[in-house]
Amino acid sequence: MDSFFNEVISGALGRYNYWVVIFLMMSGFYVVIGSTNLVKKIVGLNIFQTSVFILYISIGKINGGTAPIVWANAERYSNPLPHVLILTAIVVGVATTALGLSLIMRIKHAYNTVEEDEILAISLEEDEDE
Amino acid sequence: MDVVTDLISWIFLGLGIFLGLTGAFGLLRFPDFYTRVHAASISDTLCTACFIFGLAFQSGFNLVTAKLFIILILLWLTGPAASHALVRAAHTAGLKPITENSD
Amino acid sequence: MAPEILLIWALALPLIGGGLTLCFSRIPNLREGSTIVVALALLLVVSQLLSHTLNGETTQLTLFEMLPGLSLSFKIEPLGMMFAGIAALLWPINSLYSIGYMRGNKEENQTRFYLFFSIAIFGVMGVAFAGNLLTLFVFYEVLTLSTFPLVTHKGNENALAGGRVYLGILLTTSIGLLLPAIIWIWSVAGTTDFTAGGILYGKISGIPLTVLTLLIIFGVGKAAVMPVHRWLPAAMVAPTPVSALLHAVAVVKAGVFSVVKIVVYIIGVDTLTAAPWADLLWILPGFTIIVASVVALNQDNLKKRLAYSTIGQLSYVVLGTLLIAPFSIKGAALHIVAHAFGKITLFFAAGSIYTSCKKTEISQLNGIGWRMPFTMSAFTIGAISMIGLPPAAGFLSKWYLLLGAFEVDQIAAVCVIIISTLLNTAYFMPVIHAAWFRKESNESVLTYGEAPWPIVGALLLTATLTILLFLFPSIPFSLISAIPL
Amino acid sequence: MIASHLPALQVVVPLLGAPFCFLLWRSPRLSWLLATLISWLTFAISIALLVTVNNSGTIEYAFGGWQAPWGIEYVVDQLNAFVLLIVSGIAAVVFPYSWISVQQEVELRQQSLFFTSMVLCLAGLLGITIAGDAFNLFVLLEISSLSTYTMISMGRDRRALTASFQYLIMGTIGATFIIIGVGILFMLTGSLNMQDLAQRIPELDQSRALHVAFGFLITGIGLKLAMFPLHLWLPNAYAYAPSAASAFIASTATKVAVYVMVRYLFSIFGVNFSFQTIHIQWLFVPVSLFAILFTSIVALFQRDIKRMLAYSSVAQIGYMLLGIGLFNVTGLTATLLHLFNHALMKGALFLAMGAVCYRIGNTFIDSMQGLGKQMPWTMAAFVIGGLSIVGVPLTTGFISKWVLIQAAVERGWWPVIIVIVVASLIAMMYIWRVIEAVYLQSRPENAKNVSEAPLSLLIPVWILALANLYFGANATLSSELAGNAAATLFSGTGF
Amino acid sequence: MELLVNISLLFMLSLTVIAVVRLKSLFAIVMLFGIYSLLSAMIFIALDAVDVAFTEAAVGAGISTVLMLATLVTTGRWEKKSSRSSFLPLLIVSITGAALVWGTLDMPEYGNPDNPAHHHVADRYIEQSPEEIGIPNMVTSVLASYRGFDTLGEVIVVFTALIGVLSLLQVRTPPSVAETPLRNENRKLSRPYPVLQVVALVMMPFIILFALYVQFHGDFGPGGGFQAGVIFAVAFILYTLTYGLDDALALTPVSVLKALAAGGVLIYGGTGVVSMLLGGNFLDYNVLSSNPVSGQHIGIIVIELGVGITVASVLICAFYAFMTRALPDQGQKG
Amino acid sequence: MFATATIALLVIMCLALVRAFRGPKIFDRILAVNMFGTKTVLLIAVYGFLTGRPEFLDLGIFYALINFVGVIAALKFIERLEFYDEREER
Repeated sequence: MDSFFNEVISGALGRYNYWVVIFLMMSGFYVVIGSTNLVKKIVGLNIFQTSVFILYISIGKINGGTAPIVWANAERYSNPLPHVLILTAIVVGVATTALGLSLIMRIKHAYNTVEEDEILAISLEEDEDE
Repeated sequence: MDVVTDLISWIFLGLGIFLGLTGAFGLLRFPDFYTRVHAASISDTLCTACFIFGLAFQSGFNLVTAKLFIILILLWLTGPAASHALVRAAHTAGLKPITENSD
Repeated sequence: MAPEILLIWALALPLIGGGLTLCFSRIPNLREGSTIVVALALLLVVSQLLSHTLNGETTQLTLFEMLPGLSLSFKIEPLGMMFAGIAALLWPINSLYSIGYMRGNKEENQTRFYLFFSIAIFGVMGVAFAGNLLTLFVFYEVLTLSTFPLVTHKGNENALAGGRVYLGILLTTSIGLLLPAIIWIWSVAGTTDFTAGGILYGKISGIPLTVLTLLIIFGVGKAAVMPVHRWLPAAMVAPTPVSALLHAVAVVKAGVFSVVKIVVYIIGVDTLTAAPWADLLWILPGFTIIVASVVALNQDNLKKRLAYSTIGQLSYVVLGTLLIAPFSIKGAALHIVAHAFGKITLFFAAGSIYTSCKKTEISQLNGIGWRMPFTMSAFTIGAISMIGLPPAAGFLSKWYLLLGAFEVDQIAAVCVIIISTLLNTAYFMPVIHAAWFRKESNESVLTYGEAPWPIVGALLLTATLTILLFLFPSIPFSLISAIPL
Repeated sequence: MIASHLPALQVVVPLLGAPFCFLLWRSPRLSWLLATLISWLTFAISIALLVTVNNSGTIEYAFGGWQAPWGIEYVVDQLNAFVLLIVSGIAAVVFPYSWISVQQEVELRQQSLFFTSMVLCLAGLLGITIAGDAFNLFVLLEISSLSTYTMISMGRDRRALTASFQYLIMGTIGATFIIIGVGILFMLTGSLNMQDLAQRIPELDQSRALHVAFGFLITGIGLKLAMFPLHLWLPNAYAYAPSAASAFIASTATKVAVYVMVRYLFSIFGVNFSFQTIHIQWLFVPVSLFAILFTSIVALFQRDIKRMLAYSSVAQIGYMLLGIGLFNVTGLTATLLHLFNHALMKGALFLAMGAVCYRIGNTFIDSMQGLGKQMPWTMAAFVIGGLSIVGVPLTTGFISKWVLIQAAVERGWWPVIIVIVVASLIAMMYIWRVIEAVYLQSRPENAKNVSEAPLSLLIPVWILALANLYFGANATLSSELAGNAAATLFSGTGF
Repeated sequence: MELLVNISLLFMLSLTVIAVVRLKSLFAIVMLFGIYSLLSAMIFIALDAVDVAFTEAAVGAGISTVLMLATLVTTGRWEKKSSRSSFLPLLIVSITGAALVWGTLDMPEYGNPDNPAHHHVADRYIEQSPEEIGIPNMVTSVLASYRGFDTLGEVIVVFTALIGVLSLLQVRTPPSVAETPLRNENRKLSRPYPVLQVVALVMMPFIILFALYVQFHGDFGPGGGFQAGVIFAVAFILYTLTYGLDDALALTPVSVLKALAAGGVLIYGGTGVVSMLLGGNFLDYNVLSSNPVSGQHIGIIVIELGVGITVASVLICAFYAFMTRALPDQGQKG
Repeated sequence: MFATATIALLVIMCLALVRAFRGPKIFDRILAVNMFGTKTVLLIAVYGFLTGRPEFLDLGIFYALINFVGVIAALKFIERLEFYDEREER
């Protein structure tokens, strides 16, 4: 019983990070697909991506490690590879965000709304007119 | 020597913690925007200083201290400026200093 | 010339004809003249090929290979030669007739008409000389697509609706049923080449074989076995020369020809005999023969009646094939020829009547024989051939079919043939009777005579050929006896 | 010396060509000339690569001189050399075409940006194809995606903006799913190099995390390749983008995504894992069958022909996935062959629609009535492409369907064959609608009379149309390439 | 202790996310997203990823937030109530999340030094990069050298984004000389923030100095071309916000920025081409000098410079484009 | 000692966060964000000492900067926002 308990505890301690990150990721994902406001979608997308970044960095973390910059007192370093990947991914993320936001500005100009429902309604009307 | 610097650090950090918590509670508990600015910005400035000094005493005199003081200057420069701009913006936006909450 | 070169010429000439038609689209005389010249040239080429084939030579030619083992190739064998021969012989005549008809009726878009006519002949040549199933399929589709503009020549709603039915049924059946069958065959046998004795022996048997055979019978929609016969009456919106081409030379013959060819060279007679219920397959065409004949009885429109008659006649060919007796298959092959000459004569006659006095219904034809004696004589000969009476070609083929039916002891099939012959008589006799023996109604104040000379010339030619085929059947006989069974 | 750098040059040339294109923003014509030059150069490189691979086997190229798995590696094998050829070949045809079409459809201010985007998109697509590193693939995927969003948003209709946005959201979700999957793979193996992953994954066969990674990667790639029902972004994106962009994207982007799918399923996860542990075929077969039928029927009811073609694309992607799902060498050959063939046919169709749009301003079926007489060459090319979609013999579409049905026959899955055949018939109907309107109906009274499209549009259209006929008549080359690649993938020797 | 920090940061992150899901005021959502970004940057620090923290703060709390705010100005700040059912999204999200959680049960434990992720490729980076590349920051080594091509791709992505933004939003052309007096007249009517202007002016040189420090110190500590580029951009953003778009445009003309953006990419790519010409593979810096380590050093400095230039100019340019839309008449009206 | 400071800072951040959630005015949120940012800077500093690697203070400098610019941007855009909002709602 006791060992089982210990196992559960250590299992949870070894994974709580992932679980929280998954919760964050899914919340972001929910905002993307669940909300109709385009700006909010973009915010959700950012949260989604940022959470994925946390997941990656969690993968790279080593207990007792330190930042992977040469340091005399270091026992061991955390894994630098995920950091590199995420640097790239962050940049990709901001590029996407900038593009998405400019699209939103143009959509607002063209439709005078940034609500997906309303745009859809307008588009449907247009389709019928043609 | 270590004990003395530790003690000084303790005092500064303790003060910083107190001020920071005060400011935070003020931010949370005060009734309207202007009073909250009051609570937050004033305590913030001193709190920052206390923390930085506390840390500076720990690090001794090296690059780290220099960076700490750069942070301090920066926060001292930006904090009040930001608060000022904030209040001003709120004022021009027509936010009256009355404790009526309606966003 | 080497037969390979001749083969290429046989395929290229119709296309050249089409090209010339386009070039001379502004000069009608030159346009039609070139068509006739090209058609005669094709006849010459095909007759050369015929002499080669009668000498027992086989010719093969591969144009290109799409996938390994999947090529566009040609091969001359007796059955295909016979089909090509009919087409080559009838194309000049039909062209002649077309000139009269198109000019007589002042049709529009004549260039398009001649162009697609040439392409259709190209398709026919391809089908006839196809060396494997895929090539057959390709040219079968060329034929379908190129005849569509001919069917919808008039361009009005009615024509378009008919065209849709025509194209819809033919494409649906060919892509939906025939193509899977071809792929099936390819995957089973690893080849689709037409080979004496078939390629499926020992590779497929039992129920799948029967299913495959059914796929082919219905997949070749042009054979018009019920219930995929609907396109044929629908295509009657076309101008008469097209109907003549469709029903006598090109499309329907391509259909039944394909069935015969696939059964003989792909499935193989022996293989098919062993299939379960193989001895019952003939019921499908048998049923079609009877039903189509009965329907034909009730049609007043002459072309419609001819159309249903065609459905019945085509099923003779399929019936002959599916009886799976050497005699009946030979009879089927022969019937392709016989029916071609007979039916084209009948359609020519119908077109002649329409050109001359715009009559389309049988009930209007009282006494017309005396006004258009040549036309109606030819019609009579054609009808006799259809019924299967001497001295017309139809007699020979029906005789062989009957022999075949007796050979495999299918008394029911014999009955079907006999009953259908009676029905044939029943629906042709009233026309002939009305034409010659009824008094013209007095209401008609129109005076009209024979149709223009190209029409009359053409139909007399085909009528003569129908008789000649009975009297001197040596060429078709030597061809059908060369079919490896 | 150049020869050994070919794999790098294949991507670097367009990648570094793009800034030059951009620097020429004052003169769109020069931008376009440069872009065209780049596309031809990449085409030449891809041919050289294909020849080299066929002669001397797989080529590996280590960026920065760091050997894999430490550095980023490009690997060219028979499979991706083939895909490279498709992508760069289509680019080499579409880029010259784009000038006139863009002149008319895109604002002057945006023109050089458009050409820059096209070059970037080309670079990204080529990079995805050639990359031998899972993360580098993601970066290049984003380059191509971002430039695609840009190109789509330049369409004249305001719905182009929403289409682009929708694609941006779904594409980014897809890309994020892909990095989640790659992250888990990295977590389990410590590597990002594809060959290295392929070696390490079999040991983890039963790991649930690996299954999750698989799921995320397939969903992510599925979003990018518009796998039904994740295809919702595609019809609008293709319909409202400028014609040159639709033609380029439609004939390359989804193909590359399919390639990535194949690469992951066969090379990285391996045949055993994908098909015997996960049984991905039981997802692909029903989904693709449904997609083929459903989207074909939807296509039947579209009034905008570009939209119709877009739905048809989703159906065609269904064929490709079906080929994978059939799980035999022939099926995979069919998929790869269809990659090539579909690029040719959709390219021809979209380019023809671009020419139509150039003359009459839109691609609605009503306004195309009677166009057959006025634009005979354009419409003839359209008919060839259309017949290819239907799968008429002597066109490329027939070859793909032939091999696909062959694969189904080998498995003995008759219902699959029935679906393919029925879908072909539906395809026939929707293509027929156009043919009927174009050839059999007369030009409406009030419609303006138009003349044939200019030669610079017609030549690319006809190059692709003739390629359709040529590779339909002689598929030996393409089927051999596809067949070899498929056999290699199945043998499990991977790269 | 680290655990506690980690957990409480994650807790705050969760709170923030929940608030973002529930709130309707877009402005609040964007501000909270800034907080979210800062928090995740904190987590990155706690997880030893200082370079990433730097970048995330710059991008998330900085650039993205500013751009979102600019967007909000044109789009309005309230999310409308949607009639759409939230059932399907919820279902999809639950399934995806459940799959992930299910997968985690088999995953290597968090932080365990024996995890496979740390023992294949990473070992070499940690053990040998200080000798092979010769710089202490392993992240920079991997970023610029081992995976230098990824970083080139990253720069191109940024460049691509610029293309997109420029095609969608036009940067206002600076007013001609003839209009200038009128403009100055109008500026008096506007309400400048003298306090802020002074503060900004004081900070500008400092920020730029800091940017240069980050640019060239990236080999030794956290930082590098990307971060430096962002800081540079932040300086100009601050200037634009306090002095107006016209002044900023006069300071940094758009055509120069565009040329710089392309130029940065070309510097990076050019390094690769040069190394190719010198006989190495693309981006093989070893050949840049007779000594491989100094070759690496040269290469990394040059490409980081390219990254910095491109990122800075792209971000500034994109910001100008957003400002043109968001505050179209700033300077005239204030 | 640093641990205590860290915990205290975390608590302060939580409190600021609560204010940011509750608003009610935009300005309240901005204020909270500003405070949150300042405290993050301090947290970075303290955390550096906690883990024994205080040389990453560059980050702190940068955060302070970003925080300021963020707040200024928010304020700058708010002027317009209010204006636009009024016009919309009328």
